Formats: sequence, C-alpha cells, structure tokens
Amino acid sequence: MNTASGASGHARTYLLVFGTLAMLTIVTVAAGYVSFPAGLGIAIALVIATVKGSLVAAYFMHLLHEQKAIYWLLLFTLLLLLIMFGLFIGSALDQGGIPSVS
Amino acid sequence: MEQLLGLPVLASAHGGEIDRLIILTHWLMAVLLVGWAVFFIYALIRFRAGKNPQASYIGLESHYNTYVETGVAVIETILLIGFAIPTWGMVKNEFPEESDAVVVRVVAEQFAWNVHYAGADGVFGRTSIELIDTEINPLGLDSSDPYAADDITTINQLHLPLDKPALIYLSSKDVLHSFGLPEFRVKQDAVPGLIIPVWFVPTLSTADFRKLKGSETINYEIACAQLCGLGHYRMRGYVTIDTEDEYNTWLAEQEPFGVAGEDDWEDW
Amino acid sequence: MEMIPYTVEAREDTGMNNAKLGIWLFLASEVMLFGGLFSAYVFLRLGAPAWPEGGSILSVPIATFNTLILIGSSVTMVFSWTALKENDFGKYRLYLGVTILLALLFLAVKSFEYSEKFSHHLYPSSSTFMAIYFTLTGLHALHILGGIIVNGYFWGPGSKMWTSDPERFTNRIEIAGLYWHFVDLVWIFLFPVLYLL
Amino acid sequence: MTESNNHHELVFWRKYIFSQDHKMIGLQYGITALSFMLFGFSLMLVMRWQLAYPETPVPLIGWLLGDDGILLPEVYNSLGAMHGTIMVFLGIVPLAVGAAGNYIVPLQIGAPDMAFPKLNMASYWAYFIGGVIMIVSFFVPGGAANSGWTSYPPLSVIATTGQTLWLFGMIALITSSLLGAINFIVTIVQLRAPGLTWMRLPFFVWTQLITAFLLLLAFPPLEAAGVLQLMDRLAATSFFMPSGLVVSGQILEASGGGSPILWQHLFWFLAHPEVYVLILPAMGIVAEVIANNTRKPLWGLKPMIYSTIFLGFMSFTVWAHHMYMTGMGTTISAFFQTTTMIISIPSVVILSALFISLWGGSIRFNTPMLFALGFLPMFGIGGLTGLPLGLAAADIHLHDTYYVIGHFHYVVAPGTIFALFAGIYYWFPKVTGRRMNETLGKIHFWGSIIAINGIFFPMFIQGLAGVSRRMWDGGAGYAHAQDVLWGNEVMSIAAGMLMLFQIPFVINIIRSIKHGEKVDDNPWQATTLEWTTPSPPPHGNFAALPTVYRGPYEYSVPGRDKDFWPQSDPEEGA
Ligand code: HEA
Ligand code: HEA
Ligand code: CUA
Ligand SMILES: [Cu+2]
Repeated sequence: MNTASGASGHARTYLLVFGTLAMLTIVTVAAGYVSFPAGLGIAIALVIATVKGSLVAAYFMHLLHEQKAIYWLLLFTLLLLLIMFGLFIGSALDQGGIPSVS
Repeated sequence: MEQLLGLPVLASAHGGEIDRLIILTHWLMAVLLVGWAVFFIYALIRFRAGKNPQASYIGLESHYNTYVETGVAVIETILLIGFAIPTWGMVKNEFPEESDAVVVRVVAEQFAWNVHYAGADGVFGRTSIELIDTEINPLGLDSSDPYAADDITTINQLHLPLDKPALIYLSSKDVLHSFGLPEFRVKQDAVPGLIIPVWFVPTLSTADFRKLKGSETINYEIACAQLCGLGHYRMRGYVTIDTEDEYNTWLAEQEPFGVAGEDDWEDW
Repeated sequence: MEMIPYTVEAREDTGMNNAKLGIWLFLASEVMLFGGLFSAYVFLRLGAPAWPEGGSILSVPIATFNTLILIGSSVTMVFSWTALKENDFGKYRLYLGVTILLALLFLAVKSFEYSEKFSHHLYPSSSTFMAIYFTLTGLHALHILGGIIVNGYFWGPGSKMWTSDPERFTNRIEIAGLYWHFVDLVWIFLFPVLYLL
Repeated sequence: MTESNNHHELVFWRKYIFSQDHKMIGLQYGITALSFMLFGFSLMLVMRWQLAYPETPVPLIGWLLGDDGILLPEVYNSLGAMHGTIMVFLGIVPLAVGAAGNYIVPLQIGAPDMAFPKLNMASYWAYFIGGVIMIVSFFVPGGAANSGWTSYPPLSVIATTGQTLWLFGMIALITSSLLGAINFIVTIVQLRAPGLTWMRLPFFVWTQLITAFLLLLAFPPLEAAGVLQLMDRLAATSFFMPSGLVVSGQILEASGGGSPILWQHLFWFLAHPEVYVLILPAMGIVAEVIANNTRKPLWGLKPMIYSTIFLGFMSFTVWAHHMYMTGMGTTISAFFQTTTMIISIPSVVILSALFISLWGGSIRFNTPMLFALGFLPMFGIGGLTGLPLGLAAADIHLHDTYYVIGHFHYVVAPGTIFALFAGIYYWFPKVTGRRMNETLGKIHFWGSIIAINGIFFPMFIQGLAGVSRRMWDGGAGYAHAQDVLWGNEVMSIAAGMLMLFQIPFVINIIRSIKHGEKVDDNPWQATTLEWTTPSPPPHGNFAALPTVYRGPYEYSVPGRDKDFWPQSDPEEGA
C-alpha cells in the first residue's frame, strides 16, 4: 500500500498529525487550568487523550490501512479491556461492607 | 440425596435454602452423570472393534443431545433465578434491624477470633489500633471512652441466643481470614480494611446439638476457611447457642472491659 | 536456512507477513498490561476517601514538555521508515538517530523529575498516588528503554541487513516503529491521568 | 522447498541445548515439564503423609525437614503453595502447550517450523529460568512462598523472602507464555498448508489457538499484579495493603489505602482463563485420539469448534466466581453466577459431542484410547461439581473446602493429566519411530484410574461435611471433621499407589526409546498431516510442503477400501 513514491507524499500528513497532537496537548493542559466541574474536566481530558491516541494509531501506526484481522484483534482486545474495566468498577461499587478506618 | 451428601447438622434459619440448592444441584449432576454413564458404557460395549469391525461414517443420527443440552440450560436457569440469586439476596441484603438483633463485632487476627459485645449500653466503645495489646487489650478498646467501660470481649467464644437474629460486624486486624460456621451455613471472608456485616438466625441450641450428636462436649465451631498463615489450621473458635435467658446470664457473668474476658487461646 | 514462508511477503488470504501479525499480537497483550494497571488505578481511586490532584504534586510543564518530545520522536520514527522506503539510507540513520536522542532526552527529563520528588521526600511508599505515579511511569520508562535498545541495534549493528536484505530490513523498522508509537500512545494516556486529573 | 534439509551437522549445543527446531524445543519442554510434575507430585506425597499421619516423622526424606522429621505447619504451607504453582505453571501448561503444542501443531498444519524459531527458543529459556527461580526459592530463609498458589495479600506481602522469588519466577513464566502465545497464533494463522482452511483444521490445533489467545490476553493483568505486589514488598507501597493493619500486636508501617480485593480481581482475571488453558489442549488431544480409534469422523466437529471459541471468550467474564465470599453484593454476584452457568454449556456441548462420537464407531482399545476414554467421565465429574460452586448461595457452604479441591483435581488430574498421557502414548511413535509397550501401558492406565479416584472422591465427602482446605492437620482438630477423618488415610494411601503406578510408565518411556517395537510412519492409520512425514520428522518437517484436500477426520468414508483418507491424499473422492 505504501509505495516509495507515496511515502514522500505522506510526509505532509505526518507533520500535520504532529501539529495536531502538539496543539491538543496544549489544549488539555490549558483546560486543566480552567476549573470545570469535576466530572466534566475528567471527561474533557479523557476525550482529548482518546482523540490523540486514535491519531497516533491511525496515522503513525497505519491502522487506517490495516488488514481486517488486525481490526478484529484490536476490537476484541478493547472489548476485553472494557469488560475488565467495567467489572472492576462494578465490583468496587457493589462491594459489601464499609471501610473500617477513615 | 440429603443423607448421601452428609451435610453437617443444620442449625440456622436460612441454611435450609442453601441445603435445598445444594441438593437440587446434586440431583441434576446425578441424573446427567448416570445418563451419560449408561450411554457411555453401552456404546463402548456395542461398538467395540471386535463386534463392529466397520465404523459408520455418519454415526448417531438423532437430536437427543440437543434436547439434553437445552434441558441442562433450562434447569441451570431455574436453579439460578429461582434459588441461587434470591437466596444470596436474602443473605446479603435483608439485614435485620439492629434493634431486633444481637449485635456483635468479630475481629479476626492471626490466629484467633476476637468477639466484642457492646454491653448494657448497647454502644460499642471506641477502639484504636495504637492501644492494641495482644495480652490485655487485643481490640484496642479506649478506656477513656465512657461507652467502652461496660463492653465485653472474649477470645474465640461467641455466645448467641436461640431464635434471635445475630448481626455480626466482621473485620480483620491483619490478613484475610474467613468466618466459617459449617452448621449455620455461614461463610464470609474477613477483609482487612473493611467491616462486613453477616447475619443469621440460630435455630438449634448447643444443648440440642449435643443431644443430636450424642456427645456431651461437642461444640459448634468457627472454622477459619481462608489461608492466613502457619496457624490457619488451628484458628478455631466456638459458638454457643443458649436460650435467651441463659445467654443473658452468661453475659452478666462476663467481666466487663478492663478485666480480661474468657480466654481460649490455643496452646502455642 | 530461511525456509519459513511469509517472513517478508504477505500471505495472500491474510494479507500480512508473520512479523506484522506478531507485533500486533504483542501490542494487544501490552494493551492488557497497561489496561490492568489502569483498572487497578481506577479501583483504588474509587475506594479512596480522598485523592490529590496530580498537578498539585507533579510538575505539569515538565510533563507537557516530555509529551511533546515523545510525540516528536514518533514523527522522526515514521520518517526514518519512509526514508528506507525511498531508499535513502543516510536519511534513515539521521531520523532514527534523532528518535533515539529524543528518547534519551525523555528519560533524562524523567530522571530529573524523579530526583526532584525524592529530594522532597516523596517516594513510592509515601501515598497510593505516589505509588501509582512511580509504578506507571517507571514501567513506561522501562518500555522506552527497551525501545532505545531495539532502535539502537537497528541504527548500529543491525543495519547491516540493509545491504543483504533491504526489504526485510524495512519491515523490521516498520515493526520497531509500531512498538515505538505504542509507547508514545501509552504516554498520551498516562499524562492526563496522572498529571491532570 | 525441495532442499529443505540442509545437512550441515549442528554442533551439540546448537542441536540439543539452544535449538531453534520446534521439535527439539518441544522435547525440552516435555522433559522439563514431566520432571516438574514428578517434583510437584512428590511435594504432595510429603503433605499427604502429614495429612494421614499428623505429626509422625515423614519416612525417607524426613531428615530434610530438620528436627525430628515432622512436617511443620509453615513448611506444609510452602509445599502446598509450590505444589499448586508447579503443577499449574511449570507442569501442565508447559506440557500441554510448550511440549505437545510445539511438537505437533506445526506438523499438523504442514509448516516447516514455528513462525519465529528464535522466539520459540527464548520462550523455553524464560520458562527454564522461571523454573530455576522457583526451585531456588526453597533454599532461601523462610523457605519457598507459603501463601497459597493464589498469593493473597496482605499475607503474601508480609510473607518471607520466598514470595519475592515466587513473583520473579512468575514474571519469567509469564514472559515465556506471552512469547509462546504470539508464536502459536502467528504460526497457525500464517503457516497453514495450502488448502488447510479453518474448518479443515484438526480440533487439537483449534484448542491450541484459543489457548494461545487466553494466554496472550489474560496473563498481562497478572503481570501487572505481580509488579504491584513486588512494589508492595520491595518499595513499601500499599497497593494491596489497607490502612491500619496490626500484625502480631505491632502496627504495620505502610502508607495504607490499598485493597486486598484488587489483587484477587487481577489474579483471577488470569487464573480463571488459565484453567481453560489447562483443559482445552487436553480436550484437543482426546478428540484426536477418539477420532482415530473409533475410525469415524468426530460427531459435531463444527459445534465443537464454535463452542471452543465461545468458551474462550466467556472465560474472561467469570473470574469473580472465586470471590463470592469477599463480600460481594447481589448485582455483581448475579452477573458472575449467570456467566458461570453460561460457560458450562459449551463444555457440555463439547463433552456430548465426544461421547456421541463413540456411537457407530469401531472402537480400538489401545492405551492412548483408554486414557482418552478415561478422561471423559473424569472431566464430567470435575465439571459437574463446578456447578454448585458456581451458584453463590451453595458456594457459601462449599467455598474453600475440600469440595473445591476435589472439583478441580478431577478436571486437572484424571482429566488433563490423563489426556496428556493419551497424547504421549499416541504421538510417541511420531517422535521416536517406536511404539510404547501396550502391557505396561494398560497396567499404567488401570492402576492410575483406580488410585486417582481413591484420592479425589473422598474429597467431596469431606468438603460437603465442611472441612476446610489448606489445613496442616487435615481437620483433625475440628469436631465437624471427625466423621470424615477416615478419608485422609484412604486418600494418602491411594496417592502412594498412584505414585507406584507411574513406575511402569517411566520404565515404558525409557525402554521404548531404544527397544520399543519399530513401526512405520503412520502406525495408527491416521488422517492428519503429522503422519505423512517420517518418524521422527527431519529438520524442516516435510520433504515438500503438503497440500490439503479434505477435513481432518475422514475415516470410514463409504465406498473406499481403506478406512482412513489422509488429508493430503490428492485422490478424488469416490
Ligand atoms: C482445568 C481446570 C478447570 C475447569 C475446566 C473448571 C471448570 C469449571 N469450574 Fe472450576 N476451578 C478450577 C479449575 C477448573 N474449573 C480450579 C483450579 C479452582 C480452584 C482454584 C483455587 O481456589 O485454588 C476452581 C474453582 C472453581 C470455583 C470457585 C470455588 C470456590 O473457591 O469456592 C468455581 C465457582 O464457580 C468453579 C466453577 C467451575 C465451573 C462452573 C466450570 C465449568 O466450566 C464446568 C463445565 C463442565 C461440565 C458442566 C461438565 C459437562 C459434562 C457432562 C455433562 C458429561 C457428564 C458425563 C459423564 C460423567 C459420563 N471452579
Ligand atoms: C494442574 C494442577 C494440579 C495437578 C495436576 C495436581 C495433582 C495432584 N494434587 Fe493438587 N493442587 C493444585 C493443582 C494440581 N494438583 C492446586 C492449584 C492446589 C491448591 C494449592 C493451594 O492451596 O494454594 C492443589 C492442592 C492439593 C491438595 C490440597 C492441599 C491443601 O489444601 O492443604 C491436595 C491434597 O491431597 C492435592 C493433591 C494432589 C494429588 C494427589 C495430585 C496427583 O493427581 C498428582 C498426579 C501426578 C502425576 C500422576 C504425575 C505423573 C508424572 C510423572 C510420574 C512424571 C514421569 C516423569 C518422567 C518420565 C521424567 N493437591
Ligand atoms: Cu485465619 Cu485461616
Ligand atoms: Cu474459575
């Protein structure tokens, strides 16, 4: 998919992605200084991180042009991650008993 | 089936439901096991190479197995929704009111069960880990707290009245233990850092239990069910179920805090 | 000796060569490793009576700087790979060299940050937050170190393969790149989680 | 591909020690794992002596235990923890995956080797190092890890040095498994011979594939947990340590704020999938042997494959059924009970298919087949006793009693171990060109199956009576255990007998390597690809890459004169 001629054409894309990532980093930090309500602040930070992560994966790791098998693998892994995450949180919330030491 | 399984004597109100679930599940298991075993042995004999030199490419042509598999799924669903989940909900959610119950704290440690009664005022005295002394104050009761003065503590001796809900606040000083009462069908891990409530209603007094077992000395026991170190095997407590009067008499006989309670440390 | 098929060329029905699938499998397991740690973090935080805001203990500017460094190293890493695609070995070496230097810079900044914390008597044992901070960033730093070793090998002795089997060598750099970007990606999540929330 | 065997002789250490040939690595795994199993079993015999005859000096090796040859409680705990760890991580998994998988999978899919031979070697050596660390840990002050194979904190965090080595050992073993898992998946996905479509893969290969996924994705969280516990032990963090602990009257110096439950989540997130790692390859072996010795196709191969995939996925969602007693609420427990019941269904499907496969067969009762048949009811008993454990309310009575010990030993010992024995007898001719002795094999089988039931059946009786596990005196101190205490001696004698009945096996293996009956390349008249190459297969496995034309178990196809039709036979159907 990436022929020698196509590669140099991609250089601009890569730089553009770099620019976006840098900018988003600044935005997250800046947002950190604004005092949003607690939940919103977390949400903003995580959404931006997800966007940045997706950019890295899509362009630097060429996920945009990857095989189906890799997509399935990653989707499956993310699903497991979600299961783990969700059930950990669920268990933490549904844990009987109260902390003994405050 | 009940005889066959050899469960311990049943001595609590909710235990019947647990036993029923165990018995039903074992019926399911027995039926499956016997069914498959008959099929298995029959197939092995009938289709041995000596008797059946030419195998069939197709094999079995019927869908009995689908019915069996569906049947297993259905029965499991019934066990789950009809029995297991409701029983769990009752044991874990429907706690008795503190006013209707005997409230006791049980604090596990390597390798003993500390039992703490609130005494006449019905309020537990304050405790602090700084005050803990294994010899004289294993719970770290604070003598400056007025509520603490009438508190009663014992080691490895849990007394409860008959037919009255017992509400136990379970915790641990050091590592994980598990508060297992086989005859009462109670088990709950004692998790350090958490206080976990446990409840049950004793329905068979120690006296009747002894009669049933034909022994003058036998006792209900607290069996630690979670590996907690080298003394795990001997981390044993005793439960005595008395009538309400006997129980109150016993309580009254106990020395309140400041004087060590009944002491049953295992010999070291 | 080389008789295992699909080391370089892609298998028709799967569309991949062996190493490509291998590295993605490895990255999937890494997702579960860091995912497990993230889950642990959330679990502990939910159970904690109070939790400090990262920025009040850690230095956000330093970490922002480090983030930019790491993102930059990702770009130079892709460029080193495209250079090989364009048959420009000199440019490849330059870009990979820069990648390695940036990674070293990242570690230098990190160790400065650590010694800062130590000098203020903040150790992993100080609090659950510090414990998580040191463990997560420490594990991440180990991954950076691993990347430096791999990239260093391909920059130096490993680059001999360019003359004998250029196609396979280019593949190797792509694989090394995938790993490197992943390390970058993990940091992208670590940064807000530890420093900003 | 025609000149695949380049015949320059490899020097000894390249050929036998640091080999990159999957067959040699498979054998290395096999020998190491069998030795560890023997070792793990020996630890258990020492423990069983103490359980049957509490506080009497242990015969033969008593002098090792110091003092008067009595097994002390702390040593008992060490041996128990190490028995579990060694059997699971150093015995069964390396034997089922590292040995059987490594040797057979490339052959069954018509590949010249594993996809990454160097990685394969690295995986073996990581395993070896892990094993060495575990053995060394017996000799540090305080002895080996003694907090159970589950290593629950806080106990494990305040435990002696052995626990630190246990953690390092585990990290080496996890690394080994991850490298192996990647290798297996890539090999199976990429190196299948032309024509070997997914539905033509032998069931054994399928089970190895799913197993590899379980290892790949479930192990990392345990690795994370291991790192956290190491931090707790070495850097005094408190990931698993809550505030305010008092150990032996002393306040524990720690920042606190951690949770012991967290470890259990991370541990069981691995350890439940791990138990399917223990059983899936075993099912694969049993399926191969049954198809071959009934001389007919497996009944319901497709449902079996789908069940295996489903089982693999579901195994990630049931882990907390090991944690019902930690104070779990109704909602989460209902979730885990439901998934636990769901996961039993695919097992029932696979088992049913194997049973029904017998119907209409022409059954040959040779040693591999006997072990494979033995597996079926034994796994049945083990699996069925998982059901009451999976229902939280019933588990209240059964949790952490010998019932649990009985449950999982039925699945792993007369289950997995028997399947592995079947595999060894079945593939021995492939590895050596010679067959193992049938008479010794039959003595081995009948002796083992009787003895092993003598060990594990009484455990259910003890468990139902409420006897706790991991007790040094086997419950002798408890009133409620008195009625079932007779079981301890019975089980121990049976365990000793089981050991005796392994002697014919060891003799058989050693003798057959040199003196076994010579056989041709396909002694069992089997259909799968591994039997189309010489025994033992040369470097590179196949003279020419095979092409596959049909499914894996085409036995007794109507209208053909031979009752087996190899997968790579190009002849058109009748
Ligand atoms: C290979 C290993 C293996 C396997 C396959 C299983 C399979 C299952 N396990 Fe088991 N389990 C362990 C290994 C295994 N387990 C271990 C090691 C532990 C203890 C760990 C520790 O605490 O140290 C444990 C503990 C354990 C617990 C925790 C108990 C406790 O601590 O209180 C639970 C609870 O749900 C459970 C449930 C199940 C279930 C529902 C299955 C199901 O998947 C079973 C499904 C199978 C069937 C339903 C059988 C179907 C067969 C037939 C129908 C045919 C019958 C035919 C004849 C008999 C002829 N297991
Ligand atoms: C795969 C796992 C596995 C296997 C196979 C076994 C096999 C056996 N186990 Fe084990 N066991 C565990 C995993 C396993 N165990 C675990 C996880 C625990 C819990 C630990 C804990 O509490 O933390 C446990 C605990 C445990 C206990 C409970 C201890 C206690 O709670 O105090 C007992 C008690 O009897 C026991 C007995 C046995 C016996 C008699 C065997 C026998 O079946 C052994 C049979 C072995 C063989 C038949 C070996 C044959 C091999 C050879 C002879 C090799 C030949 C060599 C060459 C050719 C070189 N085990
Ligand atoms: Cu306390 Cu076991
Ligand atoms: Cu499980």
